[in-house]
Amino acid sequence: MSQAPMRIRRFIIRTVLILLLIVLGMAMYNIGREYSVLLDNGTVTIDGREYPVIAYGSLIIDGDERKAIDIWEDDRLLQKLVGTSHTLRVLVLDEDDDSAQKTAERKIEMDFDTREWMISLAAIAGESERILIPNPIYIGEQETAPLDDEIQDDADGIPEF
Amino acid sequence: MTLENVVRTDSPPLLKIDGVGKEYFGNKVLEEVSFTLEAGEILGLVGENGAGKSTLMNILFGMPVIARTGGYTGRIEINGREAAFSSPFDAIDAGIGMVHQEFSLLPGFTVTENILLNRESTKYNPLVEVFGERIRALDRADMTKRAKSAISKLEFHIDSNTVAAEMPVGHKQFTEIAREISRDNTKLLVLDEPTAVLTESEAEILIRALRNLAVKGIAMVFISHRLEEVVDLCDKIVVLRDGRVVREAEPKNTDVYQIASWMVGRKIEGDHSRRVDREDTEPILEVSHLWVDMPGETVRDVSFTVQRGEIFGIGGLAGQGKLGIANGIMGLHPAGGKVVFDGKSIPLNDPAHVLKRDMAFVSEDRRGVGLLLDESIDWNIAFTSMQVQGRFLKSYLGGLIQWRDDEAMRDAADRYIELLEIRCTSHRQRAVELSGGNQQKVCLAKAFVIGPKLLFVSEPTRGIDIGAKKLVLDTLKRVNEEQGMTVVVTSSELEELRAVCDRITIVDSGRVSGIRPANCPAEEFGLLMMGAQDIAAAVER
Amino acid sequence: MDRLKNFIEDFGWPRIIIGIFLLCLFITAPFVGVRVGTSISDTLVRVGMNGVLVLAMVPMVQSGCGLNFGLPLGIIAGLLGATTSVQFGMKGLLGILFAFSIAIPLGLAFGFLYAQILNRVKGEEMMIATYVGFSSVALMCMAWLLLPFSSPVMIWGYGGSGLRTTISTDGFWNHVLSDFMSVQAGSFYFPTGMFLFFVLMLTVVWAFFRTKTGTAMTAVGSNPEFARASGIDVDRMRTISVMLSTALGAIGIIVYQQSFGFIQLYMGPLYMAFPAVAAILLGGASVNKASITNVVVGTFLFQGILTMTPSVINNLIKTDMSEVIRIIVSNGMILYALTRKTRVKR
Amino acid sequence: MMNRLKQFLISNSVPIVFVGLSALAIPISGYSAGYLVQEMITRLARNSFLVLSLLIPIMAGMGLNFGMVLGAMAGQIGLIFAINWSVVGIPGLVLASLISMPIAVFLGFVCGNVLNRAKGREMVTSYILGFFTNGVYQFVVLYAMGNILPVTSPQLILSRGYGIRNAVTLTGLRLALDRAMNFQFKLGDFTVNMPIGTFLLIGVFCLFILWFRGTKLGQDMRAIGQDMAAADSAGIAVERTRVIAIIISTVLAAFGQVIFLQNIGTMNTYNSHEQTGMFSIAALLIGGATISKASISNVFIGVTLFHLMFVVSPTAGKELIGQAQLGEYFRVFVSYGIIAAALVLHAWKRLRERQASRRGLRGETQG
Repeated sequence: MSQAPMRIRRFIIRTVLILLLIVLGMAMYNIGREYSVLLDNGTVTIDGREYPVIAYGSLIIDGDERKAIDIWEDDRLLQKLVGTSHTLRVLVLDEDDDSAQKTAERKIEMDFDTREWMISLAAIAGESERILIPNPIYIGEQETAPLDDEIQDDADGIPEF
Repeated sequence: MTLENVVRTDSPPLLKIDGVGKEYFGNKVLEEVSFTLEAGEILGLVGENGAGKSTLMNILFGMPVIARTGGYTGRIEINGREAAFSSPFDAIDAGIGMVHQEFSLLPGFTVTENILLNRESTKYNPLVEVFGERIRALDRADMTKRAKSAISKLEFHIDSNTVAAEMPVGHKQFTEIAREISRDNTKLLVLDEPTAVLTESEAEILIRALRNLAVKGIAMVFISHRLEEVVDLCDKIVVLRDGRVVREAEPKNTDVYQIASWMVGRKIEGDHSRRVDREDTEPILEVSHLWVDMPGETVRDVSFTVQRGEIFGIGGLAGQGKLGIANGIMGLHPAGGKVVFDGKSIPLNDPAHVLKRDMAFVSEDRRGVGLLLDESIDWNIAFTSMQVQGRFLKSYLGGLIQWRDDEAMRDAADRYIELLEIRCTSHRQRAVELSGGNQQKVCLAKAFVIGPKLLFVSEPTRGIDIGAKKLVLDTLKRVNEEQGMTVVVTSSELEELRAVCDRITIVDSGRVSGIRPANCPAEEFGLLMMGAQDIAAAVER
Repeated sequence: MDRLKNFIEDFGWPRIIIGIFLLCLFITAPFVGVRVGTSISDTLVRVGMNGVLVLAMVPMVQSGCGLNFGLPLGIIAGLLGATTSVQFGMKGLLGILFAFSIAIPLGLAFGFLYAQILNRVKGEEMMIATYVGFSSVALMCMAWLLLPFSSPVMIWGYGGSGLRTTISTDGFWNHVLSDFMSVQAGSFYFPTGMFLFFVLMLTVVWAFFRTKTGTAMTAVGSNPEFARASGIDVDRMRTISVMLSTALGAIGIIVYQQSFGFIQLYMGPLYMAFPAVAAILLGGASVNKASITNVVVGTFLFQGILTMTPSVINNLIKTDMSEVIRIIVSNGMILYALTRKTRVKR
Repeated sequence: MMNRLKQFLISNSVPIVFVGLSALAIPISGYSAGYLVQEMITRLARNSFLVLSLLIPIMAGMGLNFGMVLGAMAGQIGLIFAINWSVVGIPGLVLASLISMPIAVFLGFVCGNVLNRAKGREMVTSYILGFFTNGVYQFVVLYAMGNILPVTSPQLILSRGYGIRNAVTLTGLRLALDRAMNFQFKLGDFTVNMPIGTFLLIGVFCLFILWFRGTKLGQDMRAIGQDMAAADSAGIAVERTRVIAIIISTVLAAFGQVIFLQNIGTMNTYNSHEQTGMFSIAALLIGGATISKASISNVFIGVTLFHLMFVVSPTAGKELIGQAQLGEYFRVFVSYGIIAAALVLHAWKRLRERQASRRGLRGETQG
């Protein structure tokens, strides 16, 4: 009965492989997922404490100095972040000589619904424990106006390839 | 050909056929067939067409057609154990190889690939665990080695990586045999007319190779019409006639003529003596140097003349070209040569012209050529004469529109249904629903409707019941006597020809091997069939 | 019970399923606020429009050339006839007769050339017919640009040469057949003229198949070897059948346009063969046998579905599923026919 | 030597005609060498995978697999889900391919079994099956997605709340594979981008085909392609092997479609899969392949020549007759025409082969 063990062995190998594929799929999902996050710079009060707006500063995402973003008063930046964990470093700069008066860094996990919450830069600068504040507008809808083109009848269109 | 027969009485014979019988729809095809075969022994199996040779081999090889038509009686033993194969693969596993007449080689594959088809040697690779056995890589080196060893068994050199399509016919035959014996457990090889398509020299080489195989212990059943080869090669010969073993003999104490007589010699029933001699009437059909390219029935060089009002028979074994003659003259297959009918010569390859000259043809391939299976009986009967002679049509506007006259077609159909006793529900019944015998009667009616001066009839009684056979033959005789219609009957049933015809010509390998009056002894016809022209010629008047 | 079984057997499952489906549509129509009167007359109009195109399938199927996926070739002949008649500004009945008089000879000529190809490729006609049809449509697209048409109605405004994609037959021979003796009763409109023409064409084809050549052609389709043995020139019969099919296609498209109101050029006819093939198969035809009743039954069933599904289903589930249903039903039918076990004669 | 040359000319007559055609059209069209090279490289990267997926069914004797459209649909469904979850870059492509795999296997299984029921008419049946499945695909994508199937991304869904839009921009996925390993070189004043990543993948696929031909399964397929009856009598599981051939081809067509769409950047949900089938087959035939024999070189030659003609003919048409539209119709005509011609030549050659093989048995005396 040499057949049985070989068939069982092969069955196990196949199920393991299929599971591997599923895991790979989930991994791809996590690594490749892109979030559109709103970053707000305005005076905000969280848990009773008020955090002043950053008059002038700079935001570095995931330590990439070259792509630092300037922050002005009452800015609201829309950033596309790929992957689940990121580090945001906020620098409050002196308007005249660009020297960094204050720097604050915060590791964030994209485990919140980016359409309900947005990140407050002021809170990060003020080392607040919670940095998420309710997102007044739903980002998704406005981003691209839905264009309603009906199905193009393939008979008369010149096939483009 | 002396092989000292080491008769090992103690161990059971390699193959033992014991009382095997087979029935197809009521008529007995095999009855009480028994013989034994030792390892390394070659058995020659001979017999006329329809004697049951191929049915016996189908039984041995476990072909599904046997089980489908009710199985077989009797026992077959391999090395003493009963062997009932439900499929060819069981037979192959039991060590039986089969080489057919038409090759089943893959044209684009090399000799090695053909020999080891579906038994290629392969190497393991990890993907096998995932995708199963067939993902194993081919081990070309080992395959070539195995193929070479199989070919060497035949002691015949074939380059093992030439592509099958580019090989001469002889080499193809060898490749097929090599494929069968390359299975290491092959003990018994069945060869069905292996030399039929080979030239003399190729046949010689093949026989020498087969003899080598026998010496190496492989038993063989050698089926052939070429009696000299059978006598030359085989250790013992079994003669089959009408499904029964009539004689089993050693080649040492017999000869070609004796075998021929055993194959053919039996009493002829029915009024054998055809009366008046036709010499005085003038010829109606003269055929000279006719060749016809019909697959499986090639006619190479045939000449004969048919007298007016005669029933002229054409006999011969299957595949020797007798059926090609009628098909060639009627223009159904590419043909060449001179054919003169009623004094005027006929262009070949032009069916319409031949039909217009009042020649009709009842084809041997009833379902393929003879009938419109999905149309009704009246259509089938009236169609040819409508198209050729314009009958059964009402023409309007001075012939511009020719309208099908259904009433006339119905009357003609009813007349022949009654005349030929065609059993059917009505003239509207579709031909496919009729029995074999009734279908043949419809084909005859189709020909008679034309009112031909000369009627070709091929295999009139093949696959029809006894009652219909008698009626068909009697009709042919009656039509010949009453209307003086000349009939040319082509048939592989020698008995039937001798009962119906005045003269019979025998065709062997595409040529006429002799013309004899019907009342000539059967053995002589047997000889002509076997291609032993020289002796028969000497006897000719 | 077995009487029912063999009724189903010979009528065939697909026709019964689709027949019941159509019946349900007609029954649910009033409940969903669809006026039955208009939908029936819609169906009838469409049957009249497409009938001749479906009839064009019969000769080639009967002669064993298989389903005529090369129908666009006939349609092109029809388009040429239509555009020339509009070019010469022929009006009314004279206009459509003029269109026929050009379309039919062209159809026969195209059919003859098309047959030479088909006779050389016995056994694989259908795929080759499809692509011969497609390439001839594409070739015509180039011709529409280059042919010297000058009537203002047809050419592009600015370019001056090359035809518009769709040309209106309004003012020329629009509805000339349909309105002939047409009956208008409230919401019910019956295009008697078009139906008379359709019945006329049906009788012509029916009569042809009762003549000597017609009988020979049926025999060629049923068993070419038998036909050859009876002295019939198989290739000549196939050629006649292809010419007849192509000519019928030419006539059919003109009938279609006079009711539709527009002549569709360029890529218009590309996929026009498939609905006709699906309709005749729906009517019970097989790949090598088709009768006049198959044409009538098939066209009614097929066009019935096409007209009923948009109105009834859309109101029922508020979505326009008709396009999807059309694709699934018509191609499902062809697939069903292709996978039947027919005797492969060649 | 002469007849070997004649043999070479006959068997490659089609590519030679197209080389001549393009040689004529290029000067007229006035495109710069750099531009043409860039176009050819992009289009080679875009189409080779798809055209390669046609090789295996040809090897198994099933002719041109017009049913590859099914694979293209599976690929598109995979992309829809990837876009819906806004997974971008290479991970997005891999996820799309993974999702499309089970769908393609199922569709390939269905297609294989349908083709087994229509032996001898495989091509027209797979063609019609492509249309039929397109109907089912439209039902799923236009009606089921959004309400039944969990697709919510506003970028995909029509304003009515369900059903996918026809034109979808593959933001985030566009050129993800091509730009992964991009090599730039200058040709004249034109910088040419060479997507190494894609060509590596195509190279792997070619190796797979060469390796697959050497496996037992590959040998079985070749045997079935030669003579189904002989293969069956040798004990090869004919029906099962043909289904496997179709499944492999459909899955690879799905991957091919993913590569194709990431290169183009936008997906016409309801059209691009139909054109893929037809243009890939036209390209393969232009490369000199026939319905019973096709090799990897046919693929690359075919894609290059086909697209050379595709790029050049509209402008050549405009120069010649002042009608760009003419050139566009010309290339559609050439695509359809080449398939029609190949089908006719194949059938005609087979008919003549059958007659020629019988002529060998002809009687000696030519009376």
